[in-house]
Amino acid sequence: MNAGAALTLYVMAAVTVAAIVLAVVPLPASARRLPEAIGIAGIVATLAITVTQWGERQVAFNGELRIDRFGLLMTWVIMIAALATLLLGWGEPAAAGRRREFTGLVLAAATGMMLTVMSGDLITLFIGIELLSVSLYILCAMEVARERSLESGLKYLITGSIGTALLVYGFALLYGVTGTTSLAGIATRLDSVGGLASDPLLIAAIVLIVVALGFKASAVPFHMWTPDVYQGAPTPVTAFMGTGTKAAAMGAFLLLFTGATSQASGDWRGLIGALAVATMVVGNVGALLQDNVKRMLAWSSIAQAGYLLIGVAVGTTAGAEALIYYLFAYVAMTLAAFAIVILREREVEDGDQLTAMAGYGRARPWAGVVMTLAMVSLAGFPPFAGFVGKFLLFGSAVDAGMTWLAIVGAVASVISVVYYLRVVIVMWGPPADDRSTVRRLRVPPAVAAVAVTGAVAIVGLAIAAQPMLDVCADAARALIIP
Amino acid sequence: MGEKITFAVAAIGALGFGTGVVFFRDAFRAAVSLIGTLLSVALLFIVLLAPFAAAVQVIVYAGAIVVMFLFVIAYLGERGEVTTPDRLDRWQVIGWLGVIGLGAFGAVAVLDSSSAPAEAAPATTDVGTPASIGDAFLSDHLLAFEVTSLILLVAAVGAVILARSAAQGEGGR
Amino acid sequence: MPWVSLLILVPLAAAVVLGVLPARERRAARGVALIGSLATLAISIIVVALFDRDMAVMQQVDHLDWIPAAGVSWDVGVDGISLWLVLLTTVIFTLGTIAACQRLPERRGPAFLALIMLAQAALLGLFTAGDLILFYVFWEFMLIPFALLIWNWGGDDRRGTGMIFVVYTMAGSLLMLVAIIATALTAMDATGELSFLIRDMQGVAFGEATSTLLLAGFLIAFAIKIPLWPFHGWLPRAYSQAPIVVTILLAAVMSKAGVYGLLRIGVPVFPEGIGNLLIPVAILALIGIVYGSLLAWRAPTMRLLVGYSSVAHLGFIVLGIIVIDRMAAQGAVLQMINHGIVAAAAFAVVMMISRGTGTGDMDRLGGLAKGAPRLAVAFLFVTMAALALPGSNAFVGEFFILGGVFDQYAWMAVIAMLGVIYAAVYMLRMYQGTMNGPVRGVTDDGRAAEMGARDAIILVPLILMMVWIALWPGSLVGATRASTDLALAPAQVAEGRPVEQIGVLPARAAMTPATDPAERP
Amino acid sequence: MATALAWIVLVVPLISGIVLAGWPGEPPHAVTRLLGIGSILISFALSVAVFVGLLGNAADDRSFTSSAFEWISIAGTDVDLSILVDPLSVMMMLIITGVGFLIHLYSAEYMERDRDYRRFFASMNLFVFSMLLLVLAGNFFFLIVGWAFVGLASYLLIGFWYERPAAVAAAKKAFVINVIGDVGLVLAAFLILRELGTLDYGEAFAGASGLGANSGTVLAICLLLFVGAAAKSAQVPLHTWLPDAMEGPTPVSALIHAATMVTAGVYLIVRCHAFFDLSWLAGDIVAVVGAITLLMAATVALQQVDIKRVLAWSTVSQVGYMIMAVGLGAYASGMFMLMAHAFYKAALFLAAGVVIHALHDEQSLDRMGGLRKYLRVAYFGMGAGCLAIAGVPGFAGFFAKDDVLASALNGGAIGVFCWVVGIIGAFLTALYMFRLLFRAFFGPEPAGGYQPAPHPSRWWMSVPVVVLGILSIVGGWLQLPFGWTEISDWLLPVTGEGPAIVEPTHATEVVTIIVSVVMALGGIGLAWWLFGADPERRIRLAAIARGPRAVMDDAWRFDEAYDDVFVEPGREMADVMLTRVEPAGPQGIITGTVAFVRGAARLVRSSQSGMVRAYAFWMVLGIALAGIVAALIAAGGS
Amino acid sequence: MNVPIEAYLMLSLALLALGLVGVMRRRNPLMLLLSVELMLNAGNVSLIGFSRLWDDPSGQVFALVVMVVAAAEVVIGLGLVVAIFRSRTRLDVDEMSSMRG
Repeated sequence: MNAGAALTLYVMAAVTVAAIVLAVVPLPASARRLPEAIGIAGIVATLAITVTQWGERQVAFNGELRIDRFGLLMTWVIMIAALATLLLGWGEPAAAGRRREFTGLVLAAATGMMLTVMSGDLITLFIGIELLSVSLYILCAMEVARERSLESGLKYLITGSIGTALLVYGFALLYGVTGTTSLAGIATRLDSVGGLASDPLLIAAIVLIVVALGFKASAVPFHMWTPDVYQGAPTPVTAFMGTGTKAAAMGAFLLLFTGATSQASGDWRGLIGALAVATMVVGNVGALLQDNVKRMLAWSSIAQAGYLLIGVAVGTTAGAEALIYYLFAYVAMTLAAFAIVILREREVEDGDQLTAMAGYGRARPWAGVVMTLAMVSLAGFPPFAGFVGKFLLFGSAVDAGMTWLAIVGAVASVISVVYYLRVVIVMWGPPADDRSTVRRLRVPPAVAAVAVTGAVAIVGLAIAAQPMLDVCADAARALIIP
Repeated sequence: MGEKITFAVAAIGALGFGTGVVFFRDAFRAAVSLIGTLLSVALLFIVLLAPFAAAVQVIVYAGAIVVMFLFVIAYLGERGEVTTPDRLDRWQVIGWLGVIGLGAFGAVAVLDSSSAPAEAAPATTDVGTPASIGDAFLSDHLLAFEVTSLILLVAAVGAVILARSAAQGEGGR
Repeated sequence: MPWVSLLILVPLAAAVVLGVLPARERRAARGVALIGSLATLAISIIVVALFDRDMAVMQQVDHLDWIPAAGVSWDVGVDGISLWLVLLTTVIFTLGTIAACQRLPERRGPAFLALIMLAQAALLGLFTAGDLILFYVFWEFMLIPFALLIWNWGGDDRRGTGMIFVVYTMAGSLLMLVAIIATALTAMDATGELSFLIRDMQGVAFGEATSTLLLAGFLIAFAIKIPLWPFHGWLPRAYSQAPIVVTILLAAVMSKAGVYGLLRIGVPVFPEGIGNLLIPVAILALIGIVYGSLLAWRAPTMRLLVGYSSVAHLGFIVLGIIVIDRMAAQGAVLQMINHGIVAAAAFAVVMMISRGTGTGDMDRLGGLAKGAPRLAVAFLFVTMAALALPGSNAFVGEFFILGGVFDQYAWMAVIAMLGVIYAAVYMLRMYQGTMNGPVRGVTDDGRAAEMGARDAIILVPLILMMVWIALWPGSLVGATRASTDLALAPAQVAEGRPVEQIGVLPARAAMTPATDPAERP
Repeated sequence: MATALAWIVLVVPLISGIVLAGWPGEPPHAVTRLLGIGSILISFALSVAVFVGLLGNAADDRSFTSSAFEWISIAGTDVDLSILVDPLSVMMMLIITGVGFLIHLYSAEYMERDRDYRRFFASMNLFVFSMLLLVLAGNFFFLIVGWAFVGLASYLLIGFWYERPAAVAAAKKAFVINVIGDVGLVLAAFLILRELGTLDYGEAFAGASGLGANSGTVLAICLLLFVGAAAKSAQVPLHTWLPDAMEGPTPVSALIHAATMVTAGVYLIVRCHAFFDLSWLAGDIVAVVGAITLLMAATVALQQVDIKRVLAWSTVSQVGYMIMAVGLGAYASGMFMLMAHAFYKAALFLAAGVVIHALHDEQSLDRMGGLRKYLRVAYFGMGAGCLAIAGVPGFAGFFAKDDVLASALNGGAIGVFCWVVGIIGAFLTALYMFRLLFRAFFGPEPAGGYQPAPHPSRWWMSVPVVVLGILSIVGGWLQLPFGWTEISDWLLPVTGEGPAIVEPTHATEVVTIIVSVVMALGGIGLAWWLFGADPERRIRLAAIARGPRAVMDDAWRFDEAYDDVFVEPGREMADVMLTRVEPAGPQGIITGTVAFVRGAARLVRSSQSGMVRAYAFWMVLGIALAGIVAALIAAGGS
Repeated sequence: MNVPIEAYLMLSLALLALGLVGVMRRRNPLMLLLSVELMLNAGNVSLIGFSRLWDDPSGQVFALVVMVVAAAEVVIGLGLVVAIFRSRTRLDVDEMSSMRG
């Protein structure tokens, strides 16, 4: 038992509980922001701890928790997303009156995500995913006064429950095939027992797990909840779902496939590749005709999941490395975009409509530049982080002999250019007459900070790609269970 | 032999009541039917030498959860089953095809598998006793145990949030 | 000094400065833009001055690792193929900046100039990149400033046009990205080292099938950018809708990106593949020559006429490169410069006429020479260069392109000659239609279109360059010889061309053949 | 020394042309004249000096090349900016600068009242430079450059009055047909470059024999060269531009479209005789084309009413003689006729110009008559020219044509055919030229007389007409039948002596002289009977052979045929491309893809029904599909 | 184990399929949740069956965790259903489709 290794989990669990408790306890007005403060402190502490823990793998809770470079780096992605979500929700009028629960629930979800990417056991993995899911069901529905928020929560819950059931079933079959719930044990058993790699039951398990995780990552055709839920949920929550959940789901993919069942990669490479293809194509096509920016970003997140899945489908550490890099880039781009959407939402009615963006680049040039950077980078234009990520992902696909994946990815990216650049055109175009400056607020510094940091990261990750890649490569290598 | 008969009874019960859950028009009946399924499954657990799981199944599932369902059904009152034509009728075909495909695929997977452990399962075992389960929870699966409590906490908070909204809605109307 | 890197960074810096300038600072913006472009021009002249004509490989190389793990680096330099394109870019952009400053858009003038600077940086980067990924970066990045220029300051159909321009180009180039990656990874099997440097890939024997496949991937991107028939759909739209200054830049400089890529990457890196794609590409180029000429003949507006004529002219250049002949290739390099100058001048004339008469419609104009005799003379110069009158600069390039083509495939040269004849027909249609005949479409005999001092600043340098090249093309061609010979040699060897046609014999025995990527586990 | 002077000869008109073109605004006429005419005078003087210099050398020491600098060196081919000074080029220089000077002088008065005086002289000087470049070029590349530049100058001067749609159209036509010729020439150069590896005259001609006599390559080279020659020299079927070119000012017609440029084809063939010597077939084709042209054009000339058009068709016909001659191998005869033709045709055009000028731009013969009373100088020039061109003994045309025909009779079967055609042509020539003379200068004045009276020209115009008239008489005395062969001797170092060279013999000369004199006099007599003696007679006879004459009047309907065969179908094809192919093909790629993707997007959207149960359907279907995919992969893998 | 594991698996598969059918057929949101419970039970049957097969407690632990999670989801789900459908006349999830496309 190496309890110190699990320190991050303790910290996160503690701040989560504290935030939730503080949400229930009546607080004086001066301490209104205490839950957020605690949450931010907890996240910062977690990030600090991960830095000190960077090194060889440590194991806690008899292998239920693996503290290795992969988990730590993925924790960074998740914590950045959580931190940004808290900042984006800072003073969010729509979440007024629920703010304290908001913090606690975001922290709970972040804890679940962290648990997911650090888990060394199917049960822990399952609990992590459920913790984040349950938290997000509530977060989506948290604007209880708004019908769409509730609708989004219920849709997420129903489809999510089906996903949960399938995940349970898939895990059950995997357990049945290998006789253990430990990821390391599964890898060892697949390695040692001949013929197991192509066992039909294992294939069934893989199919169900792929489906269930594909659901969480919004891969086509399990993506259908995504646009509705993203649109209906409070925008900071949408941002969190788009980034944190995606990261956790991808982490689970990597742990289960590239890590635990790499011996059976012949069973799942083609399957996940097909999923990636469908996701890239349908996601990008679906985004084309959207007039709501949040909904468009939802479709875009589907498409991006497709690119990310390439990194899983290739089944190599190079793929994992590219995936992790792209996750960072993706999180930066998405958060920057959502920050601008939130900014606009606070200024005008229906601020998430594309028409509301008309002329925004002229009204707030810095916001226009941030959004342009985010869109252009999401579309994969060089020399930004999105391009480097795509380049690495396509490279890993070609290297793994799956050039077709890269070609489909390329074609799909072409489609994506249309809707990403549409935002840019509208932003820099003439303002719509009626809503140009309905309410011009002082820019909330927290939101601006997220936007600008995201924009800086979009450029910085590309320029300093090499140091970042070194870290990602370390993380990817940690996936392989020796 | 007794095991086989028990299995048969439990299986028929689970599937029969399960069909009821799916096809009863009345929500109340369906919920009651679910209790039947859950009890049948609990019986299976006993056959599988998992008495602790069976007990939890009866107490938590059949007891607490379904009761909650019944409360809600009662609260929402007699809205009845929807009788308007189903706009998704034509999609049903796809769904059925999917279910059949899934079933066939699953059956093949199950029957073709050769992944069973080398030595047969022992006739008796104590892995399912409350003691050994408790032991497992406190040793190998301590973390799962702890985090599960967090899920329940979150669920409670969620219930509070939603309930408060319900209360507000009540007052406002 | 890392002059070549500065060549890219100076306009980039100018773009950044212009980008943060408030929209009302029009005077300051003009100053910054002019200083930026003139400084870039000066640097390019230094680069030309330092150029060693006898060196075949890239020189004045600045190398900096960017993503060493992925084999990607900042690697820029010049060689005989790119040298004059660099100078062309800086000259044309200087003139374009002057033109833009003279009539700065009312709305957000500084941003307009900033985007032009950005485009210049991207194009200079493209022409100097020695690393395939860097090449791709500039190739794609250039779309952003051009698209934004079209979207913000273009014609009535600017949105759709800009979108088609970007998306169509990207459709090709993203496939090129896949091909780039595949190329580097295949080369890694032979060299044992992952590198995207073009010079590291040259000399790797990919095997005929692989080479053809990879080249095809690149060719799609090049074909759209060039544009090769039938991939030119974006061109008439973009040339018609872009602000005219931007059209000048598009036609003069950006249109060279595709043919440059063909000669910089396509031919030298995939010598074994050229043989299989030579005839198909040449046929498309020939169709483009005839087709572009026919459409130019009947085009309703001047912009479309020059635009379609570009399709035809670039067909000649493609032909010159793809037949793998030293004379044709050097002619093609020269013709890239010539076409840049002539297209810029032609669109500058269109700009003046449209501005002075308010229309670019051929059917509504006529007889402007009466009021604008100086413009008529300048236009005549441009017309004669555009139709490649023997003795003009364009003829030099065309003559040696077709001479080389005739050497290899006489029938191609004969068909291409149709384009030469048609060029006379459509260019005279444009010149006579607007300048000669009874005065039409204007009330002042066209005096408003007359070339003033401000216009002369733009047009006269272009005409002087035409005259210079016409009088002494050897001054340019001398610098291109070594590099083009080197670029062609492997393909010539692979094609089994007689040894006396080959400039330098490539040393490639040391390389081990690479395996097909599909065959690898 | 000779080459240095030749460089100056070449450059002086260019410089003056550039100065004139670049002059800001319109300079005083005196300045324009000084520059425009003076430069040509200098060139002429220096050309004479070069000629005298060469005369001082031995016959085999009269060929010099001079290279200014290495213009380009590309893929092992070096092209220098070089000139070749030899008897042939010197002869051409003298004609160009000499006749050119006279016509420049003439233009000073003729163009006096034109708004664009400066532009006219700038263009004329450009032309002289281009023509000199053409004849002086030391390699094929610069031959082509000069060749195209004269085309450009011709274009500019035909379209000099650019407000007139007819002039603009004529200029374009001339240019485009000339480009076709350029293409032939360029292809010939490519073939030479490919086979001989050089564009240099000396090396190419020296290596020509290596290609093998009568080989396909040589034939191809010759025919491609002839395409160029035919386009420039208005030979069938590329002759249609020349009559239209009369839209230009008359001095232009005289200089470019009569005296010099149109004869460039003759020069080209003589220059490249090394190739033509090797292919009898090529030579015969050239000769037959020349023969057809001379006859066809002569018939058309019979019908023309426009005074300049008569002369234009006459030019086509006369150049046909020259082409026929050089095609047969009678290079010296062809060059001799070229020179003589330059004199008398220039005289004819300038005289016609005086008439037109005097009648205020009236060109129709129908509104002329009895002009000899008013315009004595023109009458002299026209008369001398007509006598010369008709081949009346003693005049230049007689000796030249006689020389050509006498040579032809020695040219084998084809030669005899050509001789017959030439004799018929001689008869027709006499007929149509004297028709012109009689209708314009004799007979009654047109109804209503001249309002105002025709004014005689001043000395600027008179002097050239008189000088050229005199030259039309004495110019032929350089080469007389029966042994006085100054031209042949002068050109001997160029043409050389070989089996392919055709020269007249005494016997053929005797036969030719007799027959042709009879024909000429017969033609003149018929013309007198028809047009001179009784002006009413032609009206009475108007009904005769109306059909054939209509065809002739329409110039054998070449223009119409070209319109039907090339221009209209081409235009239609281009229109189909623009309105059908482009939207469907290249644009269709875009619109089709956009429509397809848009349709797909609508499909995706419509599947997103918003109903959570539908999402469950898709998930179930997805699981099934995933299972199938996985099963297929597993089956494929095992 | 007298009853082969395949029998348990087939039973659980049937339960899973039943649950899926329920999810697709029923428009009452409460019935959807009930059907999900069926599917979760299917998973649990497999888990406990495999636990018996391998004689390993992890499966049972997993099953217990699933039960807790199911309880949590039901709590949230019922809360949401109440919040949404309290004010509506019909219990029909198909009405819950204001966002689509």
